[in-house]
Amino acid sequence: MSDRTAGIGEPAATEEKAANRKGPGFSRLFRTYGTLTIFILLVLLASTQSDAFLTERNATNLLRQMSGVGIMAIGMLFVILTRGIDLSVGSIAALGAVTSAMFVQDMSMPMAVASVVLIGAACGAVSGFLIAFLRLPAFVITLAMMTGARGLALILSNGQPVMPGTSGQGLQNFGTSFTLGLPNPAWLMLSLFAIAFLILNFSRFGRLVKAIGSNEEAVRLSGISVPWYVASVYVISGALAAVAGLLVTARSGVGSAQVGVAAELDVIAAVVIGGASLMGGRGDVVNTFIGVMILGVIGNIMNLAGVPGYHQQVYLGVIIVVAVVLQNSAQLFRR
Amino acid sequence: MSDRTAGIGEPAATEEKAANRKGPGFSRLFRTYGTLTIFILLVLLASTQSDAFLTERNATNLLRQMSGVGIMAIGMLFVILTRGIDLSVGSIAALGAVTSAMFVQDMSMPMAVASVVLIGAACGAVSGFLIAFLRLPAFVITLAMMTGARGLALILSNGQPVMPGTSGQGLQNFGTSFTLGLPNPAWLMLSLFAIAFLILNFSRFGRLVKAIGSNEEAVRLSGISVPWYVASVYVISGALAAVAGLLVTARSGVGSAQVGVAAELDVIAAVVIGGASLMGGRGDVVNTFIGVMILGVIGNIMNLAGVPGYHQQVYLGVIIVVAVVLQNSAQLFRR
Amino acid sequence: MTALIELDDITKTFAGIHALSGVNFTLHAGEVHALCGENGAGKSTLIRVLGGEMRPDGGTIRIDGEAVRLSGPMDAIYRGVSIIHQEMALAPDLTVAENIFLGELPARIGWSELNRRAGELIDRLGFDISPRALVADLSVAHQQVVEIAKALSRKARVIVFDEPTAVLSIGDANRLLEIIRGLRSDGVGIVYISHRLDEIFAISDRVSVLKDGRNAGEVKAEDANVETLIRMMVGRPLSQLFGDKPETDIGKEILRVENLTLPNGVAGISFSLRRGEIVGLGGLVGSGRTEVARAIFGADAISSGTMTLGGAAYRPRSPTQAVKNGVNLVPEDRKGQGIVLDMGINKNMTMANINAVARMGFFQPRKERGVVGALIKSLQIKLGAPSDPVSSLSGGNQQKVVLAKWFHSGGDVVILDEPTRGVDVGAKTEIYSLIHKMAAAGKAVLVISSEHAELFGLCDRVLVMGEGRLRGELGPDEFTEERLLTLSIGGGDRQGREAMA
Amino acid sequence: QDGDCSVGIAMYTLGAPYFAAQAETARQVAEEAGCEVRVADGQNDMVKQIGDVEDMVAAGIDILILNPRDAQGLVASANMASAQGVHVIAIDSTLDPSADFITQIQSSNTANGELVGQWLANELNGEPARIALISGSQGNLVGRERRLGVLRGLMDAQLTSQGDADIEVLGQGWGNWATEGGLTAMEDLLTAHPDINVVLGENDSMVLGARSALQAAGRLDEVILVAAADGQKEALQLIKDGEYGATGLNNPNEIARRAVEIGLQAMNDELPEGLSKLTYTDPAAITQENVDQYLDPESVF
Ligand SMILES: Nc1ncnc2c1ncn2[C@@H]1O[C@H](COP(=O)(O)OP(=O)(O)OP(=O)(O)O)[C@@H](O)[C@H]1O
Ligand SMILES: Nc1ncnc2c1ncn2[C@@H]1O[C@H](COP(=O)(O)OP(=O)(O)OP(=O)(O)O)[C@@H](O)[C@H]1O
Ligand SMILES: O[C@@H]1[C@H](O)[C@H](O)CO[C@H]1O
Ligand SMILES: [Mg+2]
Ligand SMILES: [Mg+2]
Repeated sequence: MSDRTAGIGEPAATEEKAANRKGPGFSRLFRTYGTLTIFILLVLLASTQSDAFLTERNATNLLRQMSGVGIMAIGMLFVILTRGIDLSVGSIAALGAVTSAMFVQDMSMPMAVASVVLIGAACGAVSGFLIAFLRLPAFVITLAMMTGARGLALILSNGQPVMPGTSGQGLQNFGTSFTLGLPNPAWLMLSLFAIAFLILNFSRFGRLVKAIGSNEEAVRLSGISVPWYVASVYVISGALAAVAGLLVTARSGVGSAQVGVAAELDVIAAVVIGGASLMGGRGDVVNTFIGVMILGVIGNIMNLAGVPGYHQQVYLGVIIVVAVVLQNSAQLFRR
Repeated sequence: MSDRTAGIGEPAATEEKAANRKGPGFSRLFRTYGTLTIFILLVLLASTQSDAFLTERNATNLLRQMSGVGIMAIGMLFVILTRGIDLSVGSIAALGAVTSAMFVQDMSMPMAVASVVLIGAACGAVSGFLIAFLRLPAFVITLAMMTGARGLALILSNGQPVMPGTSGQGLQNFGTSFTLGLPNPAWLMLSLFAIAFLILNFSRFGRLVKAIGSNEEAVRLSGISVPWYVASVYVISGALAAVAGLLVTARSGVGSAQVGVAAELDVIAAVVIGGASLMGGRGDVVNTFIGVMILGVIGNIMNLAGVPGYHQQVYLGVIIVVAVVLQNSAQLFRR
Repeated sequence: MTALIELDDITKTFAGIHALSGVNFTLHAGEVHALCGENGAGKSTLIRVLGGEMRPDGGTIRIDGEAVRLSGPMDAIYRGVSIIHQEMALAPDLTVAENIFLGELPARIGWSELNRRAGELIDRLGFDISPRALVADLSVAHQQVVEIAKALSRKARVIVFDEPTAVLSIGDANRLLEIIRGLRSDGVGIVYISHRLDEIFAISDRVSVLKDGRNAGEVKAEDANVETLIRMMVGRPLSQLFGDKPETDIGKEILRVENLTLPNGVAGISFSLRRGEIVGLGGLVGSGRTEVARAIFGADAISSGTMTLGGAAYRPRSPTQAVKNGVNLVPEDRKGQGIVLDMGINKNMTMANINAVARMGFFQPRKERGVVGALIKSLQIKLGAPSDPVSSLSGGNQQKVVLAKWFHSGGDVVILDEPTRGVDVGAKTEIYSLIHKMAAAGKAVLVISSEHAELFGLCDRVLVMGEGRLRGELGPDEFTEERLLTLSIGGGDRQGREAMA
Repeated sequence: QDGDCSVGIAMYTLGAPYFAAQAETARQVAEEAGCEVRVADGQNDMVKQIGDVEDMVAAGIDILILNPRDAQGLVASANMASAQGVHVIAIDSTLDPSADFITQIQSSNTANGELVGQWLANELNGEPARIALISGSQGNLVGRERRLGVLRGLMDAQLTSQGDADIEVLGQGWGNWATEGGLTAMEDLLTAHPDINVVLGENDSMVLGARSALQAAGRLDEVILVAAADGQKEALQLIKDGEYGATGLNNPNEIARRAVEIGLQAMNDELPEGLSKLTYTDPAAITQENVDQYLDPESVF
């Protein structure tokens, strides 16, 4: 058995596979750059529709406008990677918006921010516990959290917008000013995306989150405590949603319980346009960011081009479909 | 196998199991009667909270109020059985509400109704085609349809309530009157549930829909054209959503594009509370009906008992969680 | 006599890969024609072509001498060709009867009629399964029976079995072979694919071998023996299937299990494992071997009993605790439980011991590359690049990745549940030598297998389970199929022989 | 002169007839004046509306008609637009007066409420008020002003005429500003509290829905219907027919028309002297007596 290394039990197939198979190679390529392609196409289209589009001011606007959705999309990406879904982000954002306006009145800024993040994380922990440890369906649990957190935000604020008062000036200054030419909310979003990139690609946590979405049982039988990881992604999502809510308060100067109604749909759409699969295991940070920007550009250009309100909704629907078709075109063509 | 012929029309029952294995037997029992148990508990609780609850009038209200959600839940059940989801039902209901008010003005009643149903079915067909034949993710496609159909309803109605005028009197008469002591909308819902029961349990179509959610590949390999079935469930869901919208017009006497905002969440919650699994293959008509009633009773009793608005949302969230925990308790205890 | 099926010069390529090139295959009524070959040789592809699930790129399919173009699975079924798949094609949420008639349910279903007809078919196969049972509640063996009943319901004249026994214990496998013999005498033509060569000889009239998508030869079963078949499959003789058992010192006892009782009927299991020892665990399907393994690994709950590990009390509440204590499990269901298919080979390999290649929760890429490289080398895994997804590997190599994972994690006790299921002979010998390496490294190895030859060739002693009880233990001098079956069935020798027949 | 004038209309929602009509009138008036118009639908989302304003300013509008989602939340947006030289007019919903804008045009919910409350007190004529309240959406400030306005007016009128007040709000339902919402809310209220004699809604749409519920229950005759606001034409028709009590005047078209006109004046440097920062439309309770003054079957809303 001297030559056991030479292809016993191994059809010469695998080497060939890597070398020759164009299909999956192309598909992989599109899976990686498909979102980018869609984005570029959209930008090209947009710049023919309005001169205002390719201006620095508009780019700045766009980044700032999408900062909330972007931050929530990061958390949602983690959740979706584990095959989950989080419908509660919009409501938790509302809770974050309200509590941040309340807390800055009596606490130091860092304490206030930390408390807001903690509240969001706690909401996420409740959902996460029920989903991960009691194995209840994420859709319904986070739907319940969506209802509950919104109710809580309304109760806390008594249904009234909460004015942070003069003590909230620091927060509002942060929310409305620029650093190195970019709005602070945009910086915050970009840094969180960068951190998420590092975590997802280079950390034990990120890798296992992805693995759990692909095959939870295999991960469990590798000796890993799957429920902790699954619960964690909801904690992250909740914390980030609260941050998104805090940003709204920082930008607008008022803490409102009406923040983020139906935001979960935008956020999920952005993540999926970014190529993530709701069946788990597939998705990455860079494409999620591009997905967020795609969604942003769609709305932005329709405003710039003066598309009337109701028609915007119809176009939005059509463009989302086109994006998903393109996103999946590699797969479609292969068949 | 002596008693093989017994239990006609009972696809799910297996004496073998009930007899031999207690764990899963109990679980099956709860899977079948769990929803009912939750419903009964809730009714008992409700009747202690308000004297008005156990009145004929209130029962009638409840049935009538839930008729729209109930009808949409039927379609959603079919969709969910195939592992899909339909977020567009609320918007298609709006389209149905608007078009029915428009059509009764110039068409005979049967023609108008048929046209409305057709429009809903057409929306469903578009989603269904994309989901079933191009294998695009249902969540995003129906999200796009949700946006698009709402936009269409708004454009058609110009954002204004559409008054069916005197020619719409027939529709309104139907919507507001009683037959044999029950409101007509309730009758409509109950008959549709009955038809769905027959289809799901006694027709090839129903069994294959269930089979597809259970193991699509198996169905495909049996030589069945899976995409047609998958597309069909969205057509059904769309058609039923349009009917639900028509009912709203019939009840309220105006066709409004605001009908059914966020209805998809109620509808999905009802189906899941009814024990259906979002992973497909599991769910039945009777429990879905009970799920709809559970959701209805929750809202109804809080209104009757005068729970303040904001708190209602928090309670609703908690009760949904409790229902899902009970629903899954068999599974939880087994572990 | 015209052949029932004639496949002539069939070619099929997948994006550059020649899965089949010019393959010929014939099948007559009333014969069993076996199809052999290594993992990835093209067996499943060939029968997908035959079953109308794939259109060949070239070649002719003749049924009853008439050239046909199959438009889809239904077309093949209509012409009397039924396929029982490697991955079972049943809908678990539906009943047995529905699954049997899935492709031909009437528009309006009459349940009593449907159940009656299903019952007749199951009776004909000699099984006692309620037509109204949910498939999800059936054992794998019974699910297999449903598949066969499904084929019978379609009045199939050709039934193709793709590795039907891979998930069956020997007892059930034997019952299946009995069914196949019955079908053959009814004039049905059978194509039989298996990696178990003993079965091939037990059942088939003719054997065709595929290698790299080409015909590597066809022989009459009575003219061939294991060696000739292996030579045709692998391209050269394979002197020793089980390799040389290296002289290892059997060391101290490491795991002791006493009176282990589980909630599902497994009870009173007591045994111990020593370092350097390879112990087999045999028995029929449902005898509870997998469940014992999972309980030791902390994957399922324990009702009562005690375990000690290295002398200390051991009662894992999760696989995490088991792994921390150095107990590892290679699960029986590779794709479902062993690997993350669409993740990189490298990432799968380090998953069970990430801390060795990470610091403060972040990976050290160089260290990981080193570990992965060493594992690939020592396990001789054939792959494109270490970062390719595991799904790009053949079954045998996938199994090696699972083994590599636990090689790397460095536990003291390794439990291997059906480690060579669905793996071709070549890869098997490599896996055996890996198992030897594990033992040589001082680990205690427990091997669960339904292939008796494997247990005997590999193990120092074999524990036998039956109906949730440990029925006995065989030393090397007692390694005969008869002894093993006698123990596992729990009756006298007569019953054992019957099951063998 | 096309291109010389660009008007942005930023509505916080177009998802209700009132706002759709308001935006439509503003558009018509601006287009008649030869302006290019863009309308944005904030979809009830403050963040979206902030973005809408940013986009419109980036697109180069001269006049911004803003119906703000939040009085505080849109302050920064209004300031930013003004700083870019845009002439900002706030309509309908309140924008905090600290913001930089020309004027706010709205109806006075307090004044309207006072009048409607008075009318109701007259109608009840000493009978105690047993009210089913149908509110719009939770946390909505306009709704709060409206219900409190009417209750205040009712209380004051009773005190004035009887020396005491007997007002009981038996329950509050939520109708989401919409007809079908009012219908469902009324069904539950009616079941829980059969003994009501007044339905008070925060807009006409919901009271119209409540009316259907009362009709179906055969209770129409015993109950007075009043809305705190709008003057929707369907409600006005019923008022004329004597089947609906009263509603507060909150004409979306009037508000929109005046806003655009003031915007154009500002652009042409023709603003009237002493224009105050808050412009209320004239308050009125529309009742059977004065309904002909307001009813226009051809109007959009
Ligand atoms: N759908 C497909 N797409 C791409 N390649 C495929 C596909 N199906 C099979 N192949 C490739 O074709 C070759 C033959 O595969 P096939 O499944 O027929 O092997 P097999 O002989 O059945 O192996 P095993 O014994 O492992 O089941 C393999 O290289 C495989 O990777
Ligand atoms: N006939 C059956 N009906 C229902 N469930 C069964 C049946 N047979 C087995 N099972 C289930 O599957 C388990 C099979 O046990 P287990 O997998 O541990 O056996 P094994 O000896 O490892 O067999 P295998 O060779 O299949 O791995 C049983 O405990 C039981 O839960
Ligand atoms: O004035 C409007 C309308 O009444 C609308 O229907 C709800 O919101 C108010 O602000
Ligand atoms: Mg195969
Ligand atoms: Mg096993």
